[in-house]
Amino acid sequence: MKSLKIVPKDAFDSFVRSLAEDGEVVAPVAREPGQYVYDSVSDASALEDEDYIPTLNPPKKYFMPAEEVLFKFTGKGAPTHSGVEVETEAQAEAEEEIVLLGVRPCDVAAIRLTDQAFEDTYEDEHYLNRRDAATIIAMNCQELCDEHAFCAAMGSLKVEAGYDLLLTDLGDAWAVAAGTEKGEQLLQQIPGARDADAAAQKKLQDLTDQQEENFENVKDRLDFPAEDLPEILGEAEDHPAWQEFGDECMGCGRCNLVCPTCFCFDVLDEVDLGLEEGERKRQWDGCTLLEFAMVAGGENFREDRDERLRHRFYRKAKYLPERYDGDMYCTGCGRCIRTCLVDIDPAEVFNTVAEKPGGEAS
Amino acid sequence: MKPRVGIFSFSSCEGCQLQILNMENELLDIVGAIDLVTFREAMDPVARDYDVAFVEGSITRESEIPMLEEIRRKADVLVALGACATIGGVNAMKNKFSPEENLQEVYGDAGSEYYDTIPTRGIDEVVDVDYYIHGCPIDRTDFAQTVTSLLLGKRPYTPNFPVCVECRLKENVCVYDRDDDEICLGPVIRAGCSAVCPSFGSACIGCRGYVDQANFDSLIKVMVEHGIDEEEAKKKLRMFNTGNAKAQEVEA
Amino acid sequence: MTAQTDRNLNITVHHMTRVEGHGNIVVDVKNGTLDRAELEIVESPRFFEAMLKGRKWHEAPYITARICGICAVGHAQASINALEDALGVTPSEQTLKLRRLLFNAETMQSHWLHVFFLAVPDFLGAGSAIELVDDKPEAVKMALRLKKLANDLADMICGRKVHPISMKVNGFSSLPSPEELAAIRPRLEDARSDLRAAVDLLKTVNIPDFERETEYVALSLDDEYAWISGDIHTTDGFSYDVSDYRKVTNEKAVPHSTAKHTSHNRESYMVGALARVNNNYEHLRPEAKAVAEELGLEKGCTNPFMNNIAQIVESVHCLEDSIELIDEFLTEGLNKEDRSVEVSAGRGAGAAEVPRGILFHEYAIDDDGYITEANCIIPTGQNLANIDQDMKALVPAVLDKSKDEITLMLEMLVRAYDPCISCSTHFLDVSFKE
Amino acid sequence: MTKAAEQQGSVYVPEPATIVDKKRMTEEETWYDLRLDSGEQLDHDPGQFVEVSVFGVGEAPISISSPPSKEDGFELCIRHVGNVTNAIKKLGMGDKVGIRGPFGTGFDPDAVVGKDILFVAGGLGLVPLRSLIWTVLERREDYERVIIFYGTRSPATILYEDELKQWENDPTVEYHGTVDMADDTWKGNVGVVTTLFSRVDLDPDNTVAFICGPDIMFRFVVQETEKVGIPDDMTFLSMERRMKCGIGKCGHCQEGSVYICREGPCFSYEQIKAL
Ligand SMILES: Cc1cc2nc3c(=O)[nH]c(=O)nc-3n(C[C@H](O)[C@H](O)[C@H](O)COP(=O)(O)OP(=O)(O)OC[C@H]3O[C@@H](n4cnc5c(N)ncnc54)[C@H](O)[C@@H]3O)c2cc1C
Ligand code: SF4
Ligand code: SF4
Ligand code: SF4
Repeated sequence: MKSLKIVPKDAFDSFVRSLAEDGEVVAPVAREPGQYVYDSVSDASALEDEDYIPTLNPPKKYFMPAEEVLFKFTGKGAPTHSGVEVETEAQAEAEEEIVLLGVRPCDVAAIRLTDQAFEDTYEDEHYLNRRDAATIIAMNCQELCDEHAFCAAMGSLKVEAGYDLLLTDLGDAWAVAAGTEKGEQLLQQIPGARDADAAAQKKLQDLTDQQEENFENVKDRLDFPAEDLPEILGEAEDHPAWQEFGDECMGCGRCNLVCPTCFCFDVLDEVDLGLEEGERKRQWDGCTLLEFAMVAGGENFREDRDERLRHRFYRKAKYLPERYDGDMYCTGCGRCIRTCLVDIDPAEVFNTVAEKPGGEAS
Repeated sequence: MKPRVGIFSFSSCEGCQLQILNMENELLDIVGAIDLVTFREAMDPVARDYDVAFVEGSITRESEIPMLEEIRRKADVLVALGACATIGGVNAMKNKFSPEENLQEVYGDAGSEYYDTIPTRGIDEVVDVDYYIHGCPIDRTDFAQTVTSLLLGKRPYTPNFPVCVECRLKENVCVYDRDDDEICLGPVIRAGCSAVCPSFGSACIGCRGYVDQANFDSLIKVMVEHGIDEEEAKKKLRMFNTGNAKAQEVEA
Repeated sequence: MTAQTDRNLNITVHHMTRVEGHGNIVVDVKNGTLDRAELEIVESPRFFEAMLKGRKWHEAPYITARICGICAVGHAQASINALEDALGVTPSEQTLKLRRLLFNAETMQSHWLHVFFLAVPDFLGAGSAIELVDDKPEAVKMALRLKKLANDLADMICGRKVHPISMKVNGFSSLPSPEELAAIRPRLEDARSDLRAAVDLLKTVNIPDFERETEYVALSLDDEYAWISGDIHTTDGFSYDVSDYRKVTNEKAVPHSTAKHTSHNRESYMVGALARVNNNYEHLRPEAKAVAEELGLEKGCTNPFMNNIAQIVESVHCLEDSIELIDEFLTEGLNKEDRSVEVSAGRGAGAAEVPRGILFHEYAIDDDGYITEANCIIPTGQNLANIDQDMKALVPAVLDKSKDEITLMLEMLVRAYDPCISCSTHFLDVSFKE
Repeated sequence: MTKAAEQQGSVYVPEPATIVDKKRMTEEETWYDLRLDSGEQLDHDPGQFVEVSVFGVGEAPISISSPPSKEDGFELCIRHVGNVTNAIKKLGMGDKVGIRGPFGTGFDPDAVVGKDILFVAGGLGLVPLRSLIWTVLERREDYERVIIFYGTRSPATILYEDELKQWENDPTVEYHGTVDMADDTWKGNVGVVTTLFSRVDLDPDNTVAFICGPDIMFRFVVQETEKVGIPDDMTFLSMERRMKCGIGKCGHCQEGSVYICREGPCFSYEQIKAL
């Protein structure tokens, strides 16, 4: 049984302050009204922001930065200088410890999904080392953040794993549940934490029921259970709606870049002007971008915008779920909808292609 | 042997050459890696043969054409430097008037005999161009990257994705989500500038030219939703992009 | 004068190097008599006035910055000043100070580029700064360090010195952070010793001994060294409001130049660092005055070659002023301000002292905010007539020298003005036919 | 599990390797013999590939062309088409490249013991197949017939000419070559590779086909194998996609639920149809 404690808010705040003194603590903070980013904080006040909506970029940036050096090389590596030594130097092994505070359920779900992809067969130590150095203090959502999110429909509202600690707001105190061994240990260190009494248990149960109720209509954002998506998409390859969505789409890649479960990247070499030092780096990439699937000779396996857009949705809701035990690679966080200038909304796309072109449901 | 490099200039503000002079940290490395034989803005000329020619500026006069052709003949590699050369740049905004109108309206009767003027165009409308360094002005790291690529014998990296990509990588608040009335061209404009304009509170005005497969219809719709009319939207798209073939797509 | 009475001399320097833009020097001496001494401007005209017509008011600073890469900040500012005049906008104290800091950066970087990289090679007998890399590596590195500092300061404020980004009507669209300000301050302090070394270097160079009296024109303020505001003053004792700039410039077309020439009280006048020092010497900071004294620059100097020295003096002033401004920002903080603007039809003129001298922009705007008329008069354009006059005075005085020496001297004279030819041809006085 | 998967440290850091021999094969292709500087063997399966780095230029996936039995290193055959592949062209004997891999899933020679083996190679497609062909020939007695079809654009673009002669003269191998466009020197077959199907009688019940070549070629070849009646699960292909990592992370080569670099590049036609 995982531990559950009750921590008065001021005690929790001093706990966060002490964490921030020892290392980096980051949480969603408003850069402008309604525009949140994960940034360094020194206390727990970010948890009290009632206008919160998912951050511009997901917390993934702490495990897989937008741009990162894979390794450096020295020595004249250039092909014009033959016969010289090349040294490779891996990036720093041990990463700085970091605490992610106030991670919402959708992002907790996403972190678990990217963990799974980076652990698959070949371990990506760049991601996983940073991931190991991170502590996730998650926070339940009692109400829907905005009209774009559809987490409950994608099954990512209820967080069962992927956090070290999970907070639920009891008003003057936090209910803090441990999700991992690391979380258990941390929980023991919080001064002023007490065991949950019957009243607190009851309140927690009420909140859970209330949450269920509050999110009831969010489930309706999809016309069918999310688990049906792989099958539905399997039959919708030639749906004429793809063309229509493709005509609207600008192929700008914003949806990919802000998505917490997109993890594709491009790899580039850079060298200094003396041609003696260089680095290989990777950068976030997006499957909606024109050259994503282009190969030598210029052949492009997804030449048109509609093909690329379709690929993105298939990857989220068919290809990766088929690969990973049915796990949906869309959490319903709504980031791509908020960023898309032509309002392409996955839930709406899925509902549209689930209908037979004639109109009746498939 | 170090490649002999010439830097040439046609109609422009010379800001791209200046960007090269402004690479203070790298300048000595550049001078060490290449043999700079012509760079009028910074030095007296020493030689007339070169392997690589960087050409700044657009073609606006009949008399510039043979000069450019001569450069092309001599250079093994010709690189267009900056928006004037790559896409026509702001110079091409004058193309909305006919050459006759320009002369008459701007110079009056007195001036017309001194100047020949033709519709402004990027240099690839006149000669073959091997590589492009985009931007008004060029980005300094992009120039360095191009030089190292040429030294390594690889194709310089030219992104074919829009500014939005770099803007999201930097986690900017999108111009369209800010409370000013700016209109951003980021979704159809080629990246490579690290989204510098949106990052400094402004909007992308399109200096690096259009990406391939730009969806003008959708962006114009977006711009109209954000409060400008269609004509104004097209005008914005054309600010830097009148002098190249793709400009016609905006009209269509 | 020791001119050889029967000498024939024909000098043509095509596309002179180490200046911005394309210009030719043409000198013709027949039988010892000067027939022609002119700076021909051969830059292709770019028709900026046509470009501006029908564009929205707020696009003017972007478009006009592209007249000239080296004066981009100056054009943007003159354009903004004209628009603020036309729209009746009064920018905040903070904005004005930040603009001044930006102008300090712009002036320093431009002056240092010009003095160290374009002019000094002449004094040291080199074809370019690149040739100096082997001879005087420390001096070159120092110059690069200074220039980079000024560039970084400008980039920090406006995003990019060549074609600035955050300079807007009624404020800045992004502000430097306290961390950035704090980080650059020690670098500015360190620059004092570099600048000291530069002054010592300049003390050793030989500035040609040539005097010619002319009128000097600059912006002036009562209480500070003027860069972005003030009235137009001349050393012949005239004073005008900026909106009356045409009374000073009196442009006329000349056959040998795509740029028009200007004149006021005499055949020509001079603008730029020397003109500013001659008008505003008393407002220079004490550190700058000390350097002026050391380098032999006095108020009322009539040697155009001393313009380079005036540039160094100004850069000392800018450096000290920058440190003071940054300290103010660090204590008072920089705050995001409301930049909103009410648009209505109007006409406005703006001036700015860019490194090369006084620059004027003027626009008319209609009710929808579209530009209907534009005019712009560039410093180099204003100096052209004066350069011609200087050449006419200089050539007879040095006719005993070899052709190469005369040519070099003429080139040095033109370069001393730091001419920005790419600017000078791009605006002409035009009203549009509807 | 391949060696790379067991490797300690970053999977993105290549191992240094040295070019010990190289030979120009055609205008466009060069053959290379490489050794890992560690002295270890790649330990690959036929059909697998490595990621080859030229530092400062980039990385490219290249099939391993030598059979696993080759002692001392491995061979590649590279067509010079772009940044990395042209940079390699400039390297000489003794020069270093970086190697990661072997990656992907190759062809399994054990699974087809006792079968008639048909190889269909188009152009550069011979490179990955060559590894398997030699493996099969090394244990010739394990298989029934061995039939090789090889088509190229022209006589000038034929790869591994010496080895083709060897196969042609080998009585246990039925070798058939063709070119799309002949020249004066060419005495053999003219026409696309599918025309070779009419030259042999294939037993649909006991033949497995291994096909490798450009995308467009394999579409036509599969029509032929289907016509013959070779079942889809007895037809194997190697696919090419854009690849940046080679280990199923970067996403570029994804087709359906598989990453070509990891579950492929070798697939049965049955698997491909499902993608
Ligand atoms: C599993 C697998 C096995 C392979 N095996 C082999 C093999 O054994 N031998 C072999 O030779 N190849 C093989 N390939 C193909 C090889 O990987 C590619 O040819 C190689 O990746 C090309 O890399 P590059 O850096 O040289 O070319 P790139 O520089 O990436 O360019 C590739 C091509 O695209 C064009 N191009 C790309 N971008 C641009 C642009 N912006 N503008 C203009 N043109 C552009 C180039 O002209 C060039 O033709 C294999 C591929 C795979 C996936
Ligand atoms: S954000 Fe919208 S317009 Fe851009 S690629 Fe994604 S779906 Fe297309
Ligand atoms: S696809 Fe959109 S809604 Fe789904 S996880 Fe990605 S960003 Fe969020
Ligand atoms: S600010 Fe402009 S470039 Fe940045 S994301 Fe928005 S539209 Fe794209």
